[in-house]
Amino acid sequence: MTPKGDLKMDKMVVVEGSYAVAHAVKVCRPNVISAYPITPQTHIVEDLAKFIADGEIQNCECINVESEFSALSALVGSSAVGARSYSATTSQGLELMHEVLFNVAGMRLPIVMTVANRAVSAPINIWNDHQDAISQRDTGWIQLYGENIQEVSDMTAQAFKIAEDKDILMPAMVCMDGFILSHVYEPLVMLEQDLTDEFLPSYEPLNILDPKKPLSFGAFADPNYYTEFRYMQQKAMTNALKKIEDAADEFYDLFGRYYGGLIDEYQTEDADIILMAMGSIIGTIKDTIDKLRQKGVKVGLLKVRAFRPFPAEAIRKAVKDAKIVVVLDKNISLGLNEGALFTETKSCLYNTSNHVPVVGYMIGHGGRDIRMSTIENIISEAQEVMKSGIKVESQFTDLREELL
Amino acid sequence: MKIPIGGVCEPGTTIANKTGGWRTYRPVYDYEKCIKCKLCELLCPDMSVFPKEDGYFQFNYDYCKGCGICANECPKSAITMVLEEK
Amino acid sequence: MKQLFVSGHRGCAGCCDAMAAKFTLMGAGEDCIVVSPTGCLEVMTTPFPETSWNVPWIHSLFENAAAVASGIEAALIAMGKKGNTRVVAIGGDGATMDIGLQAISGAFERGHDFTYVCVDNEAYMNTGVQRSSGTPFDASTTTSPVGKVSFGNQRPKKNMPAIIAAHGSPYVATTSLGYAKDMISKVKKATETPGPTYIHCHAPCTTGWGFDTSKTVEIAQMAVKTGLWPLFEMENGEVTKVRKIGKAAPVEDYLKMQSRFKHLFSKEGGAEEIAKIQAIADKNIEYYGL
Amino acid sequence: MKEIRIHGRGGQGSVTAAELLAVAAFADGKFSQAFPAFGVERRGAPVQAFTRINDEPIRLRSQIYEPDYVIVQDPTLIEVVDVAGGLKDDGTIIINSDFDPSHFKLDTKAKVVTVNATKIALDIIGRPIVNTVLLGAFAGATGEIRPESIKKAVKERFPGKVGDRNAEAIQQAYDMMKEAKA
Repeated sequence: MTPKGDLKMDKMVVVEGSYAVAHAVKVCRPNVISAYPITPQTHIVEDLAKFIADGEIQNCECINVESEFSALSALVGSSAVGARSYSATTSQGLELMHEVLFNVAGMRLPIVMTVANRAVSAPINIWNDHQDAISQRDTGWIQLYGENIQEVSDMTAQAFKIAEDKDILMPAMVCMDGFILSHVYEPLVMLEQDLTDEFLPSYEPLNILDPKKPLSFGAFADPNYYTEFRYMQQKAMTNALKKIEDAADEFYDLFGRYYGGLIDEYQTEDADIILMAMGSIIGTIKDTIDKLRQKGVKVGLLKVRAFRPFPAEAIRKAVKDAKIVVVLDKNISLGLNEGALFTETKSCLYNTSNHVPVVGYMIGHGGRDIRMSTIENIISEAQEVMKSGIKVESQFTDLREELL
Repeated sequence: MKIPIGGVCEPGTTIANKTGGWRTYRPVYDYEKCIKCKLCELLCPDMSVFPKEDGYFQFNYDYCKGCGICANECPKSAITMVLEEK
Repeated sequence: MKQLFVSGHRGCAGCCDAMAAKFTLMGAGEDCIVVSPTGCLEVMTTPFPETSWNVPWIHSLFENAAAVASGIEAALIAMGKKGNTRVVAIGGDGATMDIGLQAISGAFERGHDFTYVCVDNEAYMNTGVQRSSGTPFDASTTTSPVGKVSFGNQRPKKNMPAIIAAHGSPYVATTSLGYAKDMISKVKKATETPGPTYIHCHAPCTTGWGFDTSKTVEIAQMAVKTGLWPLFEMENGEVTKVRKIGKAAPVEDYLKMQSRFKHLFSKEGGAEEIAKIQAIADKNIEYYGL
Repeated sequence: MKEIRIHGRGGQGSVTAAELLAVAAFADGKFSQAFPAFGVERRGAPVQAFTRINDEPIRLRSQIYEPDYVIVQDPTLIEVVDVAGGLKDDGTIIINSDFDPSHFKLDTKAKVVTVNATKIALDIIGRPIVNTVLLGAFAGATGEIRPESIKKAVKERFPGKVGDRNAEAIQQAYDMMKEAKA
């Protein structure tokens, strides 16, 4: 594994997570930004609008569209013309884009979008969980999740590089926990323009809308062809597995920062218990692990950075010696009573020789705060499962029983 | 043929699809009546009326679907629709 | 002259969409990028791996053509490639007046430099003749069928040109497949006018309206001659030009040509209904001074 | 790690204060983290904001339940919010008030200090904006942060005269707290 980089405090500044993202987008030199304001994504587009108003992003047009549906639709047009295209949204806005998400992926347009993850209505709720992005998992978008604003900032440049790779050409979502990361102030190294230029070459599309070479985009494919289109998208996703790791490595070589490739591991080497999770909960879990390690509990963390493409092989490898795997999900598939990461982790271990028990906890819905004590409880329940086997496979965490 | 990424299509390629087989009636010119007004060429929804060097027009029966708009709109009734002999 | 829209498309014999696409490109010229929403025109012209288009063309979804056009225009500007390239959206009445209305409103309000051409054949033809907000009063469609207690569609057409004009569009015009040169010159004017411009083309559909394939142009002309489809131009919200029709033909002459209105001539009470349609035409004649 | 909770009312700049504290702490060479108690509250409603300060990078993302320090921007909040809730026994709560600390009957073993930040703000800034003044008081009362760092953070956020006046008010609040401690 690539070693961690040192944090250089003299290069760091304290900024809001949204600003960090907007700045990262700026240095990636987008040509078209199209977004519709929605909490908690607003600060990102406001900061970008200010950059544009101050003339700080050259060769860039910002479209203040009338809906998220049009936000992404406009980028279908701009990306097809060959423009590096960016949007940001969350929750209801992302769900409104649903149809366009498929369209972008199918047309192989490498649009990058920040998703400030938020719960989905009803009841309406503006706080963080991952239901919005998870609900879009089958749309053909690469989905990366960051644990802090440094990672989300760095991931933005990586996402463009991955998406625009000629072997991939698939759109990418950079997921950051709404409010928890979008509204936090903390120190980070903002992406340097010169290093970013070196890391991220200009976008060279395979095909563009051009009167000099008048191609047609978005033709309909009948049953003779449609299957192959789907196969090719899956192949691109498979290619992305390696490219995500390569991008993280190349980023490390240039910038000296590394947060994992498809996954990252923390204290897993000798761990009996391996927790799995995505997003800002990672930090809280790491602190909890440090605390419990002092008490001799052999617990580690498998952080999932890439949810799509799903890093099945990397997960299998990381959990091969674990005695129990505990998956924390900020989402639920209603009717299955499981979170998506749990279901898919179980699925990728089935038909293998590894019969490690896997249990799931749905946690942090609609912004329910996640405390270290909650993680500790989950770990102590996992210790019970190690002794006496699985009694409850998947369950809600922190249910307020008095309300039911 | 390989499917290109994103499924883009090369321009003007439906030309490979000869729609003339759809036709029941075929348009026939009476050049005696034609005044070269070009209306038939302008109105043809299948782009299957072409000018000849002498300024008159001819049909491209590979694509003409036999709709009869040219015959209906011809100001001199220079075009008639006759049943295809199959 | 280079054919910008070629043969081999799968449109019906006598297809109005094909004519409209052809005339639009004759007006817009070669240096343009076309956006089509989902609909007959899209389906019949681009069965992968073929396309009838000899200009760059993109289809994304049913309801987003104007937004896609916005993005194209923005990208051309951002990348310094705008030049004289025209961005033209061509959509049906459903994509324009119903499901895509919000995106169109947004694009016109934002003032993108593009032209939107609505090819209005007055119902959802691609899916099998269901009513849209472009379907005229008393027309029978599969979702506004004639029945024992119904004369068909019970609402008048949505006044789309007025809606676009209210957005402050510098140029809005109606046209008709019955008047090819009118359409070509209006599209040309629209594409040459900076800002968001709009052409609304009346387009008789042989299949959906029920008439012989040879009558597309004739019926379109008849709609204009009765006053049911006035041809006018609006600049910055004001009607500036109207095509005079002289002595108007009675609406019966138009209605009786189409099977979607045939119940008006067979069903009890049909005469009263025809009178209502005549009133619509009379009102147009008076309002526009036809 | 030190955890600070700021109580105020919507519009009083509690979130800004938490952010400035994070910026100032980082200027002092420490890692920091600031975030609001994300809500849909509007102007006037009770709000909270949090700051963490640590020698190591901060990974914890939960809200703050057992703060080391509490800052109360508006003493009327004490009637409606449990401002001292969870405050550590060896912690400090700083209240904007001209009353003596003994005036407030709080359920806490922590040290209670008061500062008339409103008066300082009115005298020096000319408006009753107390968030930055209270940061000066915080620095004086706790020694967790250098007043210069707070002044620098405030001046960066509010350049020009506004920043200068704020800095002056911060210094005065800091001095008053130092004197009271002495």
